[in-house]
Amino acid sequence: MISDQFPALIIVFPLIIAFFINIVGWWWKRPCFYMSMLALSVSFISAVGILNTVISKGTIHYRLGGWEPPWGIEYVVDHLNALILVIVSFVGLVVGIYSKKSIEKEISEAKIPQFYTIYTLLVMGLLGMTVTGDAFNLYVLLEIASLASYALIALGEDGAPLASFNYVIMGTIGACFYLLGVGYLYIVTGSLNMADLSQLLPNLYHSKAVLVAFAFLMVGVAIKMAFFPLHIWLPDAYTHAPSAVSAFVAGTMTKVGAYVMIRVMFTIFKPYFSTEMLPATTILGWIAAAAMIYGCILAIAQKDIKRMLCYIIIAEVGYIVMGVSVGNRMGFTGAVLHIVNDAFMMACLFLVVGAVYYKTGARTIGEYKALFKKMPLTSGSFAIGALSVIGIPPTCGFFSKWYLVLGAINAQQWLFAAALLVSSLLSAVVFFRVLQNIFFAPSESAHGHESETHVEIKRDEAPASMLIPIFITVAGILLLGAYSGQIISTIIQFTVPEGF
Amino acid sequence: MEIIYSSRPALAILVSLIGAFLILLTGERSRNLREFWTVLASVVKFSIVLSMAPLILDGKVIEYTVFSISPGLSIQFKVDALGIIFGLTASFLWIITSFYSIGYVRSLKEHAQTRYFVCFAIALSATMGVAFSANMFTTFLFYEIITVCTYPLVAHKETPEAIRGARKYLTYLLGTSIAFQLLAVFLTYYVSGSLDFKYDGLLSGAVVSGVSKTLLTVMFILYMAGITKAAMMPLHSWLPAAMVAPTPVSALLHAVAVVKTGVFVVVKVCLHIFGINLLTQLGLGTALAYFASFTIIVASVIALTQDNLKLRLAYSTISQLSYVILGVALLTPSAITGSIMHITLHAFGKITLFFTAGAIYVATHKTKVSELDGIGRQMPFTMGAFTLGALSMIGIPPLGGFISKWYLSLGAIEANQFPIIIVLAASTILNACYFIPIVYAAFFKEPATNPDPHHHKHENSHKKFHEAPALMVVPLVLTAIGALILFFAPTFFLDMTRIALKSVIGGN
Amino acid sequence: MEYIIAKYNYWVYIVLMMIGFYAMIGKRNLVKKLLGMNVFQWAIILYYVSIASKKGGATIPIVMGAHGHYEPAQAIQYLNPLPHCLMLTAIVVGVSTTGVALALIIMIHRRYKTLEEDEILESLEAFRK
Amino acid sequence: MIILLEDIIIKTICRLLIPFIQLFGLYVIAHGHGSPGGGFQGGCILAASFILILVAFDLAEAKRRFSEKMNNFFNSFGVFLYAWTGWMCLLLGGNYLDYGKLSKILPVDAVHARYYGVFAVEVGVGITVMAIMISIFLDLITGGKHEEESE
Repeated sequence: MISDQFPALIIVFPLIIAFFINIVGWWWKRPCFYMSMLALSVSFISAVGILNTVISKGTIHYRLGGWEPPWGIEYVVDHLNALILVIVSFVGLVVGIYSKKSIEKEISEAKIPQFYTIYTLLVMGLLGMTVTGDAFNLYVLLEIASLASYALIALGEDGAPLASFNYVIMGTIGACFYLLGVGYLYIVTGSLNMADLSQLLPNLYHSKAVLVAFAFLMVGVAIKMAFFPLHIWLPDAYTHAPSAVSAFVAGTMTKVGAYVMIRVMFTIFKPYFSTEMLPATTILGWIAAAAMIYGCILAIAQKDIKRMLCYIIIAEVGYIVMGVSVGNRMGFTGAVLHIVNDAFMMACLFLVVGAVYYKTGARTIGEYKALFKKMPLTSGSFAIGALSVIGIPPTCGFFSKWYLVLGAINAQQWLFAAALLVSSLLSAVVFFRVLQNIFFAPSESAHGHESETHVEIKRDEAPASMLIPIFITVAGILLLGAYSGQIISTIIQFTVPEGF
Repeated sequence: MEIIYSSRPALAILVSLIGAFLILLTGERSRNLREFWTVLASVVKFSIVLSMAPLILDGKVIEYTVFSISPGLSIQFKVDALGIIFGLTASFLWIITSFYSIGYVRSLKEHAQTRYFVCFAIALSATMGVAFSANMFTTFLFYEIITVCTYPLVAHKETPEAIRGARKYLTYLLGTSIAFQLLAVFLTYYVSGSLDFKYDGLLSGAVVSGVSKTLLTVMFILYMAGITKAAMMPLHSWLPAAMVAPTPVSALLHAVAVVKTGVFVVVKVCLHIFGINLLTQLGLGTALAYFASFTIIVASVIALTQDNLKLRLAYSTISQLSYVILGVALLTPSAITGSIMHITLHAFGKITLFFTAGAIYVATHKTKVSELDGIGRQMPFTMGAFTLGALSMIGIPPLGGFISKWYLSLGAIEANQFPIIIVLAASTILNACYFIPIVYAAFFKEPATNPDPHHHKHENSHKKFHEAPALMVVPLVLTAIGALILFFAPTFFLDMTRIALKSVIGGN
Repeated sequence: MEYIIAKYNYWVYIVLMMIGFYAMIGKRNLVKKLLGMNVFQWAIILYYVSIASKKGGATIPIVMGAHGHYEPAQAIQYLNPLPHCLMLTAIVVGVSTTGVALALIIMIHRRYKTLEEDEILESLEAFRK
Repeated sequence: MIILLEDIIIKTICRLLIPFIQLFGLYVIAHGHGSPGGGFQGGCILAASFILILVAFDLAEAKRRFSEKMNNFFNSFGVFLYAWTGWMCLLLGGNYLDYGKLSKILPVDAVHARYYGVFAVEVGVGITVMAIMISIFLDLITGGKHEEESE
C-alpha cells in the first residue's frame, strides 16, 4: 500500500524533485515552478494521508531501511507532528504558488531554478524535522532546512547577505548546541532514538550529564525558534528576505522550532522532568511573558512593516512557549493550536506585505496610506490577519489565546495571563496604526471632505496568482477559528503529554 | 419554559450581513439600488425580529446553536424577552435611520457612502448578535465586531480630528474589552466551566462551591470596567470623542446600537452571569448603584457646560445610560423593570434628539447651542420633535421617559435607597436645565441677525421656513411620535419586561 | 588536578569551543567570525570522536579477513563506530555551512567592498539616508 | 586571483599523479561499505584530483575537462541515484532504503541485495560529494562569476 509509505514519500519525493529541478533548470527554466509545486502537492497529500491514518489508527512508526528502532532511523508520526506536517506542507504549497510572480520580480531570472530547488529543499527539511523520531537525524534535517533558508534569505535586497551571514552564525551556534546536547545524551544512554531515549533516561535524571544535555538542547532549540532573548537574528533576516521566502519562513520555521522544543521537553524527557524536577518551565514561562511584551513594544517602534511583523513573530513564539510552560492541558492545547494558527496568520500577513511591495513598492507604514482604494482585497486580507493576531473573536487567533489564557489561569499564573492580555493590547496598537493608514488617509486640509478634491486612485490589485494564496490563508484563518473545537477534539487533545 | 429551536435569530443576523454584501457589490454604480438594499435588509430584519415576539410573549424561548467550538464554548443564540426588547428597538430604529441616513448623506454629498452603509449594516448584525446571544462568548464576539465595524463610521470624515476621535474610540472600547472584559470572561469560564447565561445567574452557586468572594468581586469589577460601551465614568470619554461621526451614526450607534449594547451587556452580566442573589450577597449592587449615580449627576453637570449640541447630547447619553445600570444595580423588581424599559424609551427619545441635531446641521450648518436662537420658527417640525424628545429625556408625562423614571423611583423606594431618589430628582432637574433653554431659545428668542461672513453662503438659512429634506424630517417626527406612543401604549414592552423579570426573579 | 587530567578530552573541546565562541561574538571581521564558527564546529566534532575512543589498542571495526571467510570482530577490539558516522554527517553539514557562509562573504564583499562589520553597517546606514 | 604557475614540472607531475588519485578515490568509494572509506571520503579524493588540475593548470583547462554544466548535472545526479535506490525499494514493496527488497530485481539473495544497495548509495554519495566540493571550490575562487560568464 502506498499509504504506508507516506512518511517516506513526504520527504523523499521533494528531495528527488528538488535535484531534478536543478538539472532541468540548467537547460529549461519554465517547468521548475510546476515541478516544485508538484513535489509540494505530493507532500501535502501525503501529509493529509498521514493525518488521516493517525486519527483513525494511532501513531505510525516507519523504519527506514527496515532496521529496528534503536539502531535504524525511525520516523514516528503521532497526532502532534501529523498536524504540523499538514500545516507546513500546506503553507509551503500556498506560498509556493504565490512565489511565482513575486520571485520573478525580486530576483534575477537566472537564479529561478536554484530558487525552486532550494525552496523545495527547505520545505523538505522542515517536514523531515517534523517527521523524524531520531534525535541526530533531526539535527541533520534541521541543518538542511537552515542552510536552505540561509541561501534563500541571502537572495533578498540590500542588506540581505549580511543579515543572512549573522543568521548563519547564530543558527550554527544553535545547531551546535543541539548537537552537543544530543552527544551528552548519547554518552549516557548509547541511543539516539527519541522513544528509546525517553525509556532510558528516567533512571538517569539525576545525572549531571543529563542536566547539561537538557540545557544545551533547550538553548539550541531556543536559538532556532528565535525565542527571546536569542531572537536577534530574526528581524534582520526576515526583513531583508524576498517576500515569498519571508512569508514561508515566518509562517513555519519558528513553529517547527517550537515543535522541536515540545518534543525535547515532553518526548525525549518525560513531562515531570521538565515541569517538576527542574524549574525549566517556570523560567521559560517568565521569559516567554517578557518575550510577548518585548516583541509587541518593539513592533510599535518599527516603521518598516515587515520588520514590525518580525517582532510580532517574536511575541508569538513567546505565546507558544508560555502555553507549553504553564504545564497543563489547557495551556498545551493553546500552544499547539497557536502553532497552527500562527502559521496561517503570519503567512497571510507576510503574503499581503509582499503583494503590496510587488504592486507599489511600499514598505513603511507611511507608504501604506490609502492602500484600500488601490488594493481593497489585499487590504481586507491584511485587516483579517491583523485582527487574528490581536485576537478578535471570529478569527482563529482568539481561540488559541483563549486556551492560553485559560491555561495560565488554571496554573494560577495571573501574571502570565495579564502579560498575554497586555500583549494583545499592544498588538492592537501595532496593527491599528497600520489599518488606520490603509483605510483612511488623513487628508491634509482641515476642512475635510467638503473642500477636498479627491485624487482619484485607480484600483490596481495584485495578480490572481498572488491574491488566491492570500485568500486561502485568510480562509484558513477564519475556518481554523470556526473549527478549532473539532481540531482540538480530533487531534490536539491527543497531543497533550501524559500527566498533564 | 418552553424552548423552540428555530434558526430565526440567526437569520435576523444574517439578513443585514447579506445586505452589507449586496451593498458592497452594488457600490457606487447605482445609488438607488444600494439604498434599496439597505432599506430592504432593515425591513426584513425587523419583520424577522417581530415574528419572534409573539412566541416570546407566550413565554417561550427560541434557541439556535450555530456551532459549538468546544464544550461550553459555542456560538449560540437564545431569544428571550430581554433580548427581544433590545432587538426590536434596534431593528425598528434601523429602518428609520436608514431613511434618515439616505437623506443625510445625499444632502451633504458625503464621500465613501458605500463603506458607510456596509459598516452600518454589519454593525446592526452584530447588535442583533449581542441581543440574541445565549452565552458570554457569543456576546463578546459580537461586542468586538461592533467595535471594529463602527470604527470606520466614526472616522468617516477622515479629517485629522475624526481620525483622532476614532482612535480614542477604538482605544477605549477595544483596549478595555481585551484587557478587562476578556479577562473577566476567562475567569468566569475558569470558575464555572461554562459561559451560558442562566436566569438565576451562572455564578449563583459559586460561593457555595468555594470560590473566594474576592475573586468574584474582582471579576465583577473587571466586567464593569471592561464593558466601556456603557460609558460609565471614568471610562466615558470615548463617547464625546466619537461625536465627530456623521450625525446618523451618532444617532443610531451612540444612542441605540453601541451604547445600548453596552448597558444591555451590563444587564446581562448582572442578571444572568452573577444573578441577583449573588450580587446582593456580595453587596456589589449597591456599590454599582452609587457609581452609576455619580455618573448620572456628573455627566449631567458637564452636559450643562457644553455648547456643541451633539456634545451636550453625548453627555446626556452618558448620564441616561447610567439610569439603566442604576436600575439593575438596585436589584429590585421595579427598578429592573424601569431599567429594561429605559433601554427602549431612552432610545426613542435620544435618537429623536440626534436626528434633530443632524437636521439642523444639514439645513443651517449650525452645531452650537448658542446659535439656535429662533430656529424653531424656521424649522418647526424639527424643533417640535426636539421638544418631545427633550421632554421624554427629562421624564415628563405624557412621554415615554416618564414610565422608566417612575419605575426606577419605585425601585429605589423598594430598595430603601433614599439617596438614590434624591439623585433621580436632581438629575431630572439637571436634565431640564440643559434641555429646556434650548427649546426656549429655539421658539421664543429672536434669531440673532448674524453678521458673520462665514454664513453668507447660507443666506437661505434666514428664510422664514427652511426645513431639512423630507427624508430626514419624517423619520425624526416618527421617532418623536414613537416616544409619545410608548407612554400611552407601553403594554407590549411592559409585558415583555415582566416576562424577562419573571424569569430572573421568578425563582424566589 | 587528577580530575582535569582524567577528563582532558572534555577540557580540550571546551577550550576550543570557547575560542571559537569568542571569535564569533567578539570579532568584527566576518572572515574571523567564520573561522570562529569553524573552530566551534570542529570542537564539537572532536568531542564526539573522543567519546568513541577506548583504551587498550582498540581499532576501527573491520570485518576481519579477506572476502569469502568472515571472522566477526569482537566488541572489545574496536571503537564505537557510531559517533564517527555521525560526525561524518556533521562534517558535511559543517562544510556546507562554511560554503554558504563563504559565498555570503563574497556577496557582501562585492557589494560593500569591505568585510569589517562596522563599515558595512555604516554604509548601510548611509544608504538608508 | 589565481596565480598561474607555468611550470612544466608541476604540470607533468600532476598529469602523472591525477589518474592514481582518481583511482584511489574510486577504490575508497567502492570499498566503503566493507572497510574504512565510503562515498564521502572517496568523493573528496576525486574532487581533490580535479582541484589539483585547476591549481596546476588554469580555470579554462579545468573547465574544458570537466564542464560546469556537467558538474552541476553530477551533483544532482548523485543525490538522485541515492534517492532512487531508496525509491526502488519503496516501489518493490519495502520501506524506503530497505535494500533487501532489491533482490526481487537483482539476481542475488537479500543479503547481497543489501550489499549492492549500499554500494549504489555510496556511489551516489561519492558523485555528489565530488561535484559539490568542486562547485564550492569553483564558486569561491571565481567569486561566483564564472556561471554568468559562461552564459
